[in-house]
Amino acid sequence: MDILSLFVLIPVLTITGILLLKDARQVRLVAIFGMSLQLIMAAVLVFLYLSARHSGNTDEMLFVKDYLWFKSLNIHYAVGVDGISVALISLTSIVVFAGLFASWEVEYLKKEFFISLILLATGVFGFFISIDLFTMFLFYELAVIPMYLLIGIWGTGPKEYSAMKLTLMLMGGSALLLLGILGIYFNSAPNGGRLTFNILEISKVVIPISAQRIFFPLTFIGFGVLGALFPFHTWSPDGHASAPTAVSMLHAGVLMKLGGYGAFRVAIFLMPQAAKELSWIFIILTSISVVYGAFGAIAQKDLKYINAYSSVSHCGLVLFAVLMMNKTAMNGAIIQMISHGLMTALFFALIGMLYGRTHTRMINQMGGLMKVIPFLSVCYVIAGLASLGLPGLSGFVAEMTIFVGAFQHPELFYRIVTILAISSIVITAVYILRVIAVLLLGPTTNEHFEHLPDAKWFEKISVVTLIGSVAAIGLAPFWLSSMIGTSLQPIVDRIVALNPF
Amino acid sequence: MSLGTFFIMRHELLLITAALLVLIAEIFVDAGKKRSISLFSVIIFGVITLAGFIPSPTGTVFGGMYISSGTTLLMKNILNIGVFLVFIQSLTWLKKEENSEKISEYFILLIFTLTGMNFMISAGHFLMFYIGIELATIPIAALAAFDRYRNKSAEAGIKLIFSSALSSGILLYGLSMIYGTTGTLYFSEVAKLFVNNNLQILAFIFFFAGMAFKISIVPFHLWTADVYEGSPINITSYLSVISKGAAVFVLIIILYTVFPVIMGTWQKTIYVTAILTMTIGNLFAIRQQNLKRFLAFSSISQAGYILLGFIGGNQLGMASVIYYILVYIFSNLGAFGVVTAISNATGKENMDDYNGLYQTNPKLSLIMMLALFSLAGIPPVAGFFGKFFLFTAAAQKGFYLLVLIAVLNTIISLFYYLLVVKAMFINKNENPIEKFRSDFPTRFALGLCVAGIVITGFASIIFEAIKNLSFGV
Amino acid sequence: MSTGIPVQYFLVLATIMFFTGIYGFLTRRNLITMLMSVELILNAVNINFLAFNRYLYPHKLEGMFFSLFIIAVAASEAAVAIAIVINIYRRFATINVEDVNEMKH
Amino acid sequence: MINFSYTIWIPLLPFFMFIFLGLAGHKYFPKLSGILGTCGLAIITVLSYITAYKYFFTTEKVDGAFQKITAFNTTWLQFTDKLHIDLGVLLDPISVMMLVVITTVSLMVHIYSLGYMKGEKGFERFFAFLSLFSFSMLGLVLATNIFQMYIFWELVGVSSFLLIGFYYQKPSAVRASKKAFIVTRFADLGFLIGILILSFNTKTFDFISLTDPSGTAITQGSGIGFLGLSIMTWSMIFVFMGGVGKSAMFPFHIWLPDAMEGPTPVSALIHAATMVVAGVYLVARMFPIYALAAPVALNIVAYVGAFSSIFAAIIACTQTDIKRVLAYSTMSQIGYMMLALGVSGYGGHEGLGYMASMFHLFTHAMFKALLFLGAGAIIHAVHSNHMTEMGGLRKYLPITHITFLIACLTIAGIPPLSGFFSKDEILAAALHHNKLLFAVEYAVAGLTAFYMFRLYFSVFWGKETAYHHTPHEAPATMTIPLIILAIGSVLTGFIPFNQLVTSDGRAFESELELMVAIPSVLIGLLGIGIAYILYKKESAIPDKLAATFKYSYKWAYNKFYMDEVYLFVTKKIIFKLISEPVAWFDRNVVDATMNAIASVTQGVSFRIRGFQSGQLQKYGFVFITGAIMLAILFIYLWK
Repeated sequence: MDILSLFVLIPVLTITGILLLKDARQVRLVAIFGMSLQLIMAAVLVFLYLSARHSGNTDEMLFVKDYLWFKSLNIHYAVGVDGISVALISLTSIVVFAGLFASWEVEYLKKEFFISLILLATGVFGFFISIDLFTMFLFYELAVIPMYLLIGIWGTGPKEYSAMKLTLMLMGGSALLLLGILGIYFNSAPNGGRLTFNILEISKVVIPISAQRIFFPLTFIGFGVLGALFPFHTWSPDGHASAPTAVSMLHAGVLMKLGGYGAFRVAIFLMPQAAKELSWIFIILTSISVVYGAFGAIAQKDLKYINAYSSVSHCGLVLFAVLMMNKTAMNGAIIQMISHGLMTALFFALIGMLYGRTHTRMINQMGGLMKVIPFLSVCYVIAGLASLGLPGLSGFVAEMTIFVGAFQHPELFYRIVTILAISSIVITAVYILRVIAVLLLGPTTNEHFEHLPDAKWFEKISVVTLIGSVAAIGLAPFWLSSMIGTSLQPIVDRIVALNPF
Repeated sequence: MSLGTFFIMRHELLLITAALLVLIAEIFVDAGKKRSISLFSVIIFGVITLAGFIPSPTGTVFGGMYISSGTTLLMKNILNIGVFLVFIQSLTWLKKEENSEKISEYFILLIFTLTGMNFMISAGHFLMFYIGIELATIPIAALAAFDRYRNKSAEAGIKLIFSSALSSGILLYGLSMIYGTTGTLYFSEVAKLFVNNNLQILAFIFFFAGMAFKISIVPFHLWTADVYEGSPINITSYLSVISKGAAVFVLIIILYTVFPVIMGTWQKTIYVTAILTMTIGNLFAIRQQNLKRFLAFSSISQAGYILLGFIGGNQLGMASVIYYILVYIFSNLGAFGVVTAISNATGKENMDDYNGLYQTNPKLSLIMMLALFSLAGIPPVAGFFGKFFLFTAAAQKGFYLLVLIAVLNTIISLFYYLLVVKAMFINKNENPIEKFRSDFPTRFALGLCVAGIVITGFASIIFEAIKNLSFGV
Repeated sequence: MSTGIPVQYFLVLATIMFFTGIYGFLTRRNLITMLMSVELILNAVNINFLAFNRYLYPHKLEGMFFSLFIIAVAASEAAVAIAIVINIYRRFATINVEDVNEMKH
Repeated sequence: MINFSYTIWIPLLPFFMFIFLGLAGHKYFPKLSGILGTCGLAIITVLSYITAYKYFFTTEKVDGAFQKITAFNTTWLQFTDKLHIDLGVLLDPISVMMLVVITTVSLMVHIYSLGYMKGEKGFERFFAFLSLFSFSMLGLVLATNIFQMYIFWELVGVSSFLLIGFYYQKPSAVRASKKAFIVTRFADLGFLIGILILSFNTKTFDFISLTDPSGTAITQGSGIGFLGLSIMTWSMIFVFMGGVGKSAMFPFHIWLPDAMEGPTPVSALIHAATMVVAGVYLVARMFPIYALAAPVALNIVAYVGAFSSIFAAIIACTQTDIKRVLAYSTMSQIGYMMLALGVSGYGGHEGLGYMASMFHLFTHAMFKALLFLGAGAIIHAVHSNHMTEMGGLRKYLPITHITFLIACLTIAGIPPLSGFFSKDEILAAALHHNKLLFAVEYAVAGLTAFYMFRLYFSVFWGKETAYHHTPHEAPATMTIPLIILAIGSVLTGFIPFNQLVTSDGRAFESELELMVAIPSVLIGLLGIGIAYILYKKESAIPDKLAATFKYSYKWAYNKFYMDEVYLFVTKKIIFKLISEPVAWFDRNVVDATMNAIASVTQGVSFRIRGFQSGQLQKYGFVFITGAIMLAILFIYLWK
């Protein structure tokens, strides 16, 4: 058994364990045990990865395992990780861990809730470890579909509508993606030889440019839908608003990263020439995402909507940076994924906790919570500051890497667009501060809020884990950045080799 | 004709034997114990199903009118499995008082239709094909009208028999023109003499229309929904998987072996009809409330996806089609199994009745969800793999646009499958269907379906075996 | 070999019969009449087979046999159809096809 | 070479203090936090003084110039091979000078706060934030590269935000903190863009290589052009935008007066002595580039500074809230410093303005902190901010009175107090450079004397006001810092800045120019005189004057309606014209399109249901038609 497959196996075993439980009260214990194990595994993986790199292993992917699955189509179950996947796997473990604690108090159909949640996580883990397009796609869809039940059953508000919209739009994305993957597959051996789904093998050949022109947009939009690419982002506000806390956390925190990761690992890595040719179109779209999401957030009144639009903006930045196609910007994109994953999970966790106390998410119905529930409020402020890119927290590192990288683009157009994108940080400050000011500061407006209880221990675990991670990245970004940077090098080399500037 | 050649026809002979045994049993069993016939039949059929997997000689009989090859054996075995599942599922229903007199009829007729299908699949000559198709159709019409006292059942019967008569008339007219232009009805010779003139294209289209009727391809599908809704539920499931599956097998064999010359034409035909079938099937399915009718339209759109495997004329295409039929048998029978169980227990067949089902009958809901997800092509269940291979087969020949339309259609289909899931899991209901425990056969059949849905996908050996037995143009 | 009547005549006759059958199938409201129209279609096919066999491929008998089988199958088909029609009459008290439409949309 | 690596502890100590007090202070030692924070700061103050001494007096000069010493440097984040953010400590004359300023004022404020904030809710939080601020500010001035500066630039912004909003239950404080943050954030956007442009062209963030007069940044930077200005000029203009925001220059000054909602010690520390001069420091830090490669940008600096100083001075004359008067005075004085930089040249006597600016920065920190702390003492005693509710306080608050008077005299430029020297240098530099600017500054000098003494007389003299309870002198923790700072204000003027802090690190000779000094003293005295007449005793003249110049007074009183302009831009344009339409568009166009796809599908599904009519013969018809259509299609149309 290789270490990577454990990342799929542990959740599956956890699900089995939950299924076998007779006593519903132990469900969350088993779930948390399983996911803590997963978190430890992630730490072990990071350690193993770093030590392997340290000992001079310069392979593109480490811990590669390859099992032939469908021989006739050359489909393999192939796993392997580089620094990027390791980072994202760690992110996922952390967010899932925090998410479980944040959903400690779920009572309705508890067993099913945790099973669906972990199933979702399984898909995500599987996606990140896969280096075979088929299994990648399989895990991708596996991660999306539990969302329907999670939102539909445990959600709030117009949950059926939101769940349906979210599922269908994401599946629409994956439909395009399927086409893109098939296109890549059938062009994976232009010089004869065996067709393959293996990313590493495909990266050794050059897909004909005419095919790239067709399949790059399909693949990119396919992943882009999940990455909230304008104008395919509209599932996000409704979906997040209706989803239960842990689901919002996982969805915004992890699932949306699948989009960015895929766009980068599949669309751009495998089809760099078309990516370069067509990047201007998508750059425009992503810039719109970035600015538009931020402006959209200003006008919202529902906390979750604010955060959803903010996610649109931040995730837009990921795709934006990826399209800049240089190492620094891509590095920034990955860090942004991790950073946004953590802080948006933090946001949603806090919003869920606030909602659990005040029973409203409308900011104008709340006020002065700082005095009543200082712990949660302070955490909210920290999350906000991370989101608006305060140095010392992860958002700053990510955004600055993106901006510096994007601004190194040799063409003026891209630099000007970058400046537009940068302007979003001011808008972000506006809506974040507005929320903090209205929600937490000022006098306590509603007397019902005078005696709200502050965070319970499991909420504290959830929140502190996330804040700790955000701060760790913010304070010492170098190891993360260099871990990602090393792994980006071969990718960037390939892109540059195919697209001489 | 030596004894050995009989073994070539083993499947058909066994089936006929089984039918006769059931008939004899009918004579000797006392009037009060007729129900034991059903168990007897199922056991016999189970034995036949298992026997089908025993290695068997291949070759031709009747001067080439009957051909048995690895492919046909595979197809027959797949159908056997499906029929076996249908039989088990129907046990509960047959226990009902109103059916006690007709148990043997049910089995005999179904076994005969299956025999007809086997002959169709193994046909090497259009006469054999024709006899097979009629043998496979006419008894089903009688079965559709099985519930003598229900208006809908009679209506289903009449619609099926008249539509199929018309379609076989058209098909025969096409065959007569094939005969007129080539002078032969042997598949192998027709393939050589076919030259793609206008008359032959007309003949082909008429032939295709006849087959399309069986597979319920748009625009030849209109009977489907009414017949599915009106027939007894087990007949519906039989129609939707076995009948359709057999027709798909036959059509793909004939397209690949008889009409390779006009491949360009039939590709276009399939292109057009596939798009129509998927889209129309889906559009109609969205609005359905009756689950049988709902599944009818869903099966129409499924037929559209299946056509994607045809279009390339490649080996992968045939493999994916056969594989998909196998998956489809498990998935659709899983869904129908749940509908049957609930219908038997409560008589309810409407989607609204399923509201809140998960609260009372979680296992049934889960099986239903799994089956629907498989139909929708959601991983990790087998339907995902099936659809993926179908699309791959079409993409291999460059039909990317068609694949795009197909994948967009899967979104619509996902929508209505999710409607059922939503009804079961999310919708609230004051009076949900009461908790009940189904009897052993139902659970056994559903268990088999679930195992099939789960295992068929992951176990690559199944697909590889099918792939090895498939062939291209 | 009868030389008097050219093969085209048979084919034209068959075509006319075929479309008459289809027309009848589509327009007659009585189920029995519709069944008769189907028989017309099948008989048109029979004529086709026979004519082709006799005129074009006189050395083999495939067409002849085929039409024999068609006749046999048509008979069984008619038997089942009429049985169901009788049931329809019992249930609906009519054999007008337009009234048999409980299921639609 | 002397080892300066210990200097890394100067910023780190407050950082750990912040973490420590922030995490544990609330629970375990709420009372002790103040003492702890103060002790921490005392340690680094001592360290700073040692550093200053060692730097200025024991380090060898190379070629007669103070060297830039990188005492510590570590790569924090690698962007590309050449571009990386380092965190480190850069010692040069201005950073060492700033160390002294910051730690001194900060220590004073800490001590002062022990008394001022005693018993406030959130006492420990206050000290934690102060530590955070000290850390950020020190990190800012010690930055080895422009990106490090930007990092700490943001951090001082957020500590300022936290401290302004310290009384978070007071809506006005919350509003003010939000405003301060957003306005400066907007300006920082410019700073960031400037950094990006700069780094794109020079491929480095490092100050030493950027500001090397013979380095590539300066020698080649002026080449590439865009809209008629060189790229370097553009980047410097953008960078200056950051400085404008942080230093509350026109037009980003509007946050500063509102920031007075924070506790008074905070105003003294952040909004008078240290953070607001960060903009000046930034320009000074980048000065070689401004002077040698981007003269247009330098001119902009000068004019912005001049305009801000007179603009603020005029407003200050009309305000009645004593902290707001001081705030506008701060803005005006920083305008002075900016102007001084703007009129300076590089190297030798040309760099007189640079030296003057730094000099003024130094002296201003002392006397303005003193003024604010004095104001704090007054407010502490009277429980009001408004001059109209004060009067005759000299009897009740003797120490405060004396120290406040010293500060007022200093800012008015009365010799031999420190303000006289520094202001004199600035005027001299302006005179040599641009007569117009000189005239403006000369007027401002008079106005400054006037409004400061208007304040002084109204508070300590003027009408006898009846107080609810008798005002009493502040405790020793508060008065001691006042006295120390007063001494500082008196003495710092004699520090030979031209020997220590100059544009190129080399000492130059400058002497008092009597042609400038005498008129400036005179106009200061004139201002004091007018204030004396108007405000020494209660009189009706000010009201009459105000009535005479009704409109101009009203404009000035309402700060020339800048707040309203901003309100209009934010509320009406950003919110109403952009955000709401965007939100509307998102719901009703983008989202609606997606929903429309769904409803169209369902609509089609409903429309075509008649197709499935239930009529057997229609089915037959469709069947036949379908077959025939297919046949026609493939025989005739698409063969």
